[in-house]
Formats: sequence, C-alpha cells, structure tokens
Amino acid sequence: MESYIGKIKEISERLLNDGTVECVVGFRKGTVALTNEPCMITKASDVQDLVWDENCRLNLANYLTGRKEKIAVIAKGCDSRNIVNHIIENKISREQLVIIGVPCKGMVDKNNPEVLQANCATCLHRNPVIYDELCADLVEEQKEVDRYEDVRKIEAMETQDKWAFFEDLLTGCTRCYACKNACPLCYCPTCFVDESQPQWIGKGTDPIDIRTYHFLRAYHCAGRCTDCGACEAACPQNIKMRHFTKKLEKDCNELYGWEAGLTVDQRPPLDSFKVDDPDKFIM
Amino acid sequence: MKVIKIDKNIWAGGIDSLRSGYRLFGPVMQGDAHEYKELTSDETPDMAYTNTRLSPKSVVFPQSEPMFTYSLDENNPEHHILKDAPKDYSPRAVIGMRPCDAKALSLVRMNFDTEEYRDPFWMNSYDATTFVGLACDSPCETCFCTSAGCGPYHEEGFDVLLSDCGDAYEAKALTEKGEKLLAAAGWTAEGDASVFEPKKAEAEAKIVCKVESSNLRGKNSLDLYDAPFWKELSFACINCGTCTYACPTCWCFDIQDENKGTEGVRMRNWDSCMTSLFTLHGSGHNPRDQKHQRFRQRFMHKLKYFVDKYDKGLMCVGCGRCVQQCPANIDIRTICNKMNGYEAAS
Amino acid sequence: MQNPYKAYPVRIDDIQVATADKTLRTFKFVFLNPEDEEKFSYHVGQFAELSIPGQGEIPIGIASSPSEKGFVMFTVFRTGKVTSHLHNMKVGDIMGLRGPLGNWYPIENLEGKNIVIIGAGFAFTTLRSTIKYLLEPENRKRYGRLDVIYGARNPGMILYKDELVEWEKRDDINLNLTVDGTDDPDWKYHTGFVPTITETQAPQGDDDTYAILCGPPMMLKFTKPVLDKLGYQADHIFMSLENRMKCGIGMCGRCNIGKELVCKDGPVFTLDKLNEMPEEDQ
Amino acid sequence: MKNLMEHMGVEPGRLQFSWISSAESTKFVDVVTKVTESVKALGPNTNYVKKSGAKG
Repeated sequence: MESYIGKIKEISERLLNDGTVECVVGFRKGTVALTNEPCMITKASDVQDLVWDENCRLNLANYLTGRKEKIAVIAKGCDSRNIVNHIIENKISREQLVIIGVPCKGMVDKNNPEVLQANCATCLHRNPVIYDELCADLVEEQKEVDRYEDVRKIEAMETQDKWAFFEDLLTGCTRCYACKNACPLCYCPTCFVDESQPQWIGKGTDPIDIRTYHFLRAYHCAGRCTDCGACEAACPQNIKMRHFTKKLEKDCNELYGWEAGLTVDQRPPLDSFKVDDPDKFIM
Repeated sequence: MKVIKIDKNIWAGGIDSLRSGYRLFGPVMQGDAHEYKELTSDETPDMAYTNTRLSPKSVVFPQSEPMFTYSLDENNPEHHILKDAPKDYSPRAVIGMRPCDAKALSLVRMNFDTEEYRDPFWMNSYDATTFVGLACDSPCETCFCTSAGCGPYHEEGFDVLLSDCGDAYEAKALTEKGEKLLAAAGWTAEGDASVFEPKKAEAEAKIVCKVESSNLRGKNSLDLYDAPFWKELSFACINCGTCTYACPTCWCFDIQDENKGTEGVRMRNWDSCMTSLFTLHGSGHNPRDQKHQRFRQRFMHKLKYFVDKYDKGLMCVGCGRCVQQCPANIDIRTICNKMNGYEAAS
Repeated sequence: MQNPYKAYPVRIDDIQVATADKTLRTFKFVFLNPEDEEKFSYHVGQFAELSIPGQGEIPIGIASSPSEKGFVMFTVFRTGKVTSHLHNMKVGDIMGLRGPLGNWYPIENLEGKNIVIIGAGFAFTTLRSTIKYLLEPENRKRYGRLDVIYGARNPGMILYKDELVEWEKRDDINLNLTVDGTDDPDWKYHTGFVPTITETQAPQGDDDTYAILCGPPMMLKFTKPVLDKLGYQADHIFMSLENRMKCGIGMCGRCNIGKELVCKDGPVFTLDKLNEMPEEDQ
Repeated sequence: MKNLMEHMGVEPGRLQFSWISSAESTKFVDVVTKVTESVKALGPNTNYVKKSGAKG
C-alpha cells in the first residue's frame, strides 16, 4: 500500500491548491515503530508529511465529528463506512467532504507486523463504500472468510464459562477509555460513564463496573459498529473488546440483514421499525 | 554504603525469607506483558522483565482505594459519620523496580507531603514500603531517562539498588531500610562496589534518545501557554487516559462515594486531566472544555508548572510509557523539544 | 496529624430558603463534637467541603463570620447530585464538614484602609461573611470607609435581604444594591450590571483603598477594567475564584490555573497575581 | 440486549421482555407469574453483583 502515497499526496495537493478543501485529514509518520499519527494538513507544501502504510489503524472518521470546514479525508473501507454513519447521524455533511478512497489491503497487528489485525483478516469491505477520488484501483474483496467464528465459539459455551471468558477478557482494563475515544461512534457530549444524575456505573476498578462499561458501550454501538478495530488498536492493555461488538454485529446481520455504514440511503435497524422485525426475544 | 553480593542460586530463598516480614510486590507476567502486583506465596518477581505497561505507583497509590466507610442506616448511632477504612500499612517491599519509577515516586511525594497537609493514604503506604531497584542494563528505544534528570543507575527513591552481574546481583544498600531488608533476606556476602560505575556508564551510553529541556525553566509560562502550536500538536490526541494512567508521575485523583444498601465507602480513584469532566463546574462552565486545552494542561503541568513550582526539574522521568502506549502517537519528547525551543514573537 | 480528608460530623441546625426561586438555601451547621468548632477556626473568604456520606462532597464558601459563634453557615445553590441531595435534607440530619480550606481575604493587613466589596449572584456568601465581620463594633473602628456593591439578577435573587435592610440603615457602610432588571415598581435601588454601578458608585482608587471581588467570571471580567479606570492598583484588588475541586487541599490536581491551585494557593488572588497566570478558557 | 447479556454469561431468563397493552390484564398477570417463577428457579444472582469495594 506504500505505493498509494504518491497519488494521495498528488490529490491532496491539488485539493488544497485549488481551494476545494481547507484541510486534509490523514496520517503522518509516527515516532515509534508500527505507529502513525493522525494529522491535519492545511498547506499544500505540507502534503509531503502524509504517509500511508499498514499502520494507519485509527479510524479517521473520528476526527471529523462536528467539524465545520471543507475537509478532504483519506478513507480506507472501514473509515468510509464510519463516514457514512456520520452522515446518517448528522455529525458531518456529505457536502463538506472530499473522500480520498483507499482500497485497503488490511492493517497489520500492532504487536505483530507479520499478521493482519484481527478485524482486517475477516474484513469484507476493504474498498471504500463512498468516495470522490481513489488513490489506486479497487482491490478484490476477501471471500469465504468466517467473520463470526469467535462469536460462535462463545455462543457454544455454558453460561458460567461465558461469564469467566469475559472476566478474563477484561482483566487489565484501567478504564482509560482509549477504546471509546478512538471509536468514531462514541461522540456523545456526555458519555453515560460520566453521568452523575443518575450515576449508571461506579467509577472504580471493580470488575462489575468495568464489565458494565464495556457491554453498555457495545450496546450503544449496536447496528452502527463497522468492526473497524480502532478500539482494539487503541487499547494499551491489548484487550479484545470486539468480542462484545462482534456479537451485536452478528445479531444485526442475522436478524435484520444489516451491515452498518454501507449506504447513506437506508436508516439503521435500531432507528426504524418494520412490521416483520423479528420479535422472538419478547415473551 | 554497604554492597552485598547475592548469588542467583540463593535469590529465591532470600525472597522466601522476606515473605514473613513483608508484603512483596514485583513484576510478573500477566497475560502478554509484565505488571506489578502483590506476589502470592508461590510467585517470585520476574527480574528478566523489560518494562511494565503500568508503573508500580499503584503499590503506594492504587487505582481505586477506600478512604472511609460510613453507614446510612439511621438506626446506627454513628450513621453518616466517616470512619477510617481498614488499611494494612504493615511493611511491604517492591522488588525489581526501575530507577525511573522510583524517582517518579519521590517527585510525586512532593505533592502528597506538604507543609500544610500530609496525605495519610499515600504517605503511610510510601513509608511502609522498602524499594528494591533493579538497574536498567538494556533500556527500551523509547527511554529518555538521562534527559529527564534520571538514569539507568539513578538511586533516588531506592532503599536498595541491584545490578545484574550474570550469576549474581550486586546490591547496594542505600538506606537503613534497605540494609534491614537485605539482612532479613539472609543476604550477607560482601559485594563489589566497583561494578556500579562502569556498568552505569555503559548503560547510560545505550540511551541514545535525547530530549532538550534546559530552556524550560527560563521561559515565560504565559508565552508557552499562548504558543501557537497547541491545536496542531493535539490534533491526533483522542483525550483518553492512557498516558496519565501509565505515567509514574501522574497523581491526580477523584473522590467518589459508593453505596451498597445502607453501607458505603468513600473511594478515591485515579483521574485524568484528559477528560472534560475533570474540570467541569457545577454551573456547566468548563475552563478546559476543548481538547487542546486539556492537552496543553498535561504538558504544561509536567514540563513547566511543576518545574516552576518545585525547581526540581521535570515532572517526567523519561520512562517512555506514554510514548509507547499512546493510541495516537502523541510523543512527549517531540512536545518537550518544541516547548524548549519556542521563542514567543516579541 | 489530622487526616485532612476526614470531615467533622455536624448536624443541620437550620435551613432557610434564600431566594424567591428556591434554588438557594442557607444551612446552619452545628458541630457534634464541640471541640471540633475550635479546630474549625476560619477567616473570612475561606471555604469548606460539605461532606454528605453516600453522596459526595462540594466546596462551598463560608457565609458566616468568624465572629458568629456556635454555628457555621453556608448558602448553597442546587445544581448537581450533592447539592440536590442537600436541598432535600432536614434539620437534625447528620453530615460532615471539612475545612476550613484555602486562603482568605487579607483584611487583617488592611487596617486603617478603605474597603470596597463588590459581589454578584450566589458568590455574595463569603462577602457576607466579610461584611458581617467588618461591621462588628470592635472591628469596624479599625477600618476606613466601607462600600458594598452587590448585584443579583432580580430582587428575588438577593441573598440575606433582612441583613441588607439593617445594614442600609447604618451610616458606616455605603450599600449599593442593584439588579440586572426588574418590573417591581417598589424597587428603590439601582438597576444595571455590577460593572456599571461600580463605575458610578465606587470611590476612586488610591493607595489606601482596596477592592474585594467575588462573582461569576463575566462580572469579574468586566469589573476589572472599571476598577483600573477608577485608579485601583492591581495589587489592591483581591478576587476570589472558583474551579471544580475535589480534595480542597491541593492534592487531587484539577483546580490549577497555571502552577497555582485555586483550592490551596487561592481561592483569593490579587489581580496582580492573576495577571501572571494563564487565562484558562482559551 | 438480551442476546449480548446472555452472551457474556448472564443466565438466560434473568432479562426478559414483554409487550403488554394496558387492556391486557390477564396477559400481565400471566407474564408476571411466569417471570417470577423463572427467576425464582434461577435463584439469587451471583455473577452480576459487586463483591465489595476495592482493597486497600
């Protein structure tokens, strides 16, 4: 994917020079191995700073929330899906954006550059779903990947084993909130964890509070999560919190035939009602 | 100052001897990384660790800690009156701590031990602890301790400093507390004090990453505060608490009451200047409502306010944890250099 | 040394609704252990943490004067979790009081000087404490002219009305009350914002005249240039600030402005000092 | 909601949903009885309960 960067710079420079946009949101070279830093370029002469490689894990849609100016944004498949979410949820308007699409071949695992990041390995939408410019030819989408293998493994467990699995999963969580802050879906002005009237959740490190935080946050992402993996990429403790969101993603897919962020023309399932919505969970 | 040689074949035995007199804490493998924790009776500290994700500050300053208990039951004659939470301040020891983390605690101590007030929770834990350091012979690439008033053989804050000499440790007892611990472990063989200097020089030479901070003291705080770079530098920051929780010199905390039925605990929990709730007024006004304001606060505090307030250098020991763990690659080294080099337009 | 986080147990002795809209109540607390009152010896302008086990703590300026014995008084605006709970508590309920905290208006250094007290809104509490103290016969004679300018949104929001009426009758205090606006035909005082009234009513600044200010950020911001115009020197102006606080003793780290901690190095700063501190909000 | 709760190890039956109109009094009684019985059968919740405050 390193070869994309020439084209990305060329497009960015043109957009800045002709005044189409005021800034370009992309990545610049990081100061430590296997990391790049999201950046905003406002001068055409600075486009040289832009980079693109397998370490652009964060989701750049997260940096668009509520912005007012005209922006060019570099978007891999998942970023573009979150941009679609943002447009549906009125966090940014389509007219403000020039989307520079990146046909993505997957990010590498931040701890092991030999393998793809877990969500990338099973990604079905590597190509941007919405874009104005492309920095390369579209790539072939992966086929015959089993997206929900992990979910089914847990589904097959006994209740107590499930409980223990998640207990173990969350060990080490310090509630630094990197996962929710890296998540483009988590833009609420006041997160439920910060509410005091009522206070939904204790603020300490009790495992119950930690679990409540993670699963409630996951619910808030139901039908919206694109499995971009930014949460896991951001976690300093390497917690695999996608085990929560994947289950919801699978259910949304199976119950409503829904995948988040594919089109701006359809309302998400938790935001709409159909007479044939499944209701097996209602007794 | 006494130097004791500890043959590695008597190391584990010595640790076992310490268990009766001390609660032991040390680095052990937890999942995919080393972390400090209280050792169970069958655990020994893993001295081969490189660096822990979280610092051992939690030994004296746990992330969540009860301060008081109370009863809300009006039939209880002492209802709504704060009672001291049960605490264990019996002797404890941290085995295998890095010099940067020990220096960090001595910096943090200045916050908790002041002329006017003494924080009893932090101070009692600190006073109860014997700190046994392990000098750092193979630093990480993000380490910049030698630029932050510290170093791989820095002794500040330790009671004992160990240097790994292959099949033995040379242990330098730096305080009476340290001597007492060595004796309690049964380590008595006379050591060789001369190994420390050359090993120190060798280790320091390995730290190639340098950060410039010499100008910070002389800068005008308002100039730095108003410097034009804060918005740009903070762009990538997602305002999570990773850096503040990983940082050995971050001490901010929150106080919360947690009730269960009619019983409750007043707790204190680590807090982070990165969150907007940290400074939100009751009126809804927030002096640090925006990301770059919180970002600026963190770096100004570490690299300027602290420097001015105590004249003890930076509130950073160069451990590199924030650099390694930041999800958005915010790098204190870059920011420190930038602040250090900043000249306000006159 | 006393654990600085531990609150003295107190009993609520009196609760009065303080404003027409009932968003403020004035509480009088009595110490359960009489010796604690001794330990809680305070100066005008200090604050304390009202500590309600099960709810939390809130930093509130002390409204009673050190010269008033047997109780400590606070006027509290209902806004968050703790203050809402406090507003629902009854006389006789037990809670805690932690302090006194912070520095104070340095009136002991101002003997023989003229003092102008300027306040607005709920922040009048510590100023009430100051005025009450200054008006004690043994204190009043130690100071020169005493001017007070106090503004509220409307007549119903004025705190301590009965006392103000009494003070107005005296000739050793020049009391200027103002409201932002009112349709009350009986309102016989000023109408207008505090900075405007200050401009016309406050005495000229000179070496012997000091101003003490406490109020919302906007009022402070716009009163500063007025005092400057009237000739007040920056080191003759004392301002009491507020910030979110938890510990109240300079340890928890959130209330700083630059290297100063509002809870411990403040809340009272001279304008001189404030000018050296960053203006947060930018 | 129910699915993820059960997925993370909360026993099936601890969280139940129903839709009852204000006119459906018999259904209400029916559902309440059923829920009560099934929850009694599960016994007290032991997993999703805070054990205590953090240790010092």
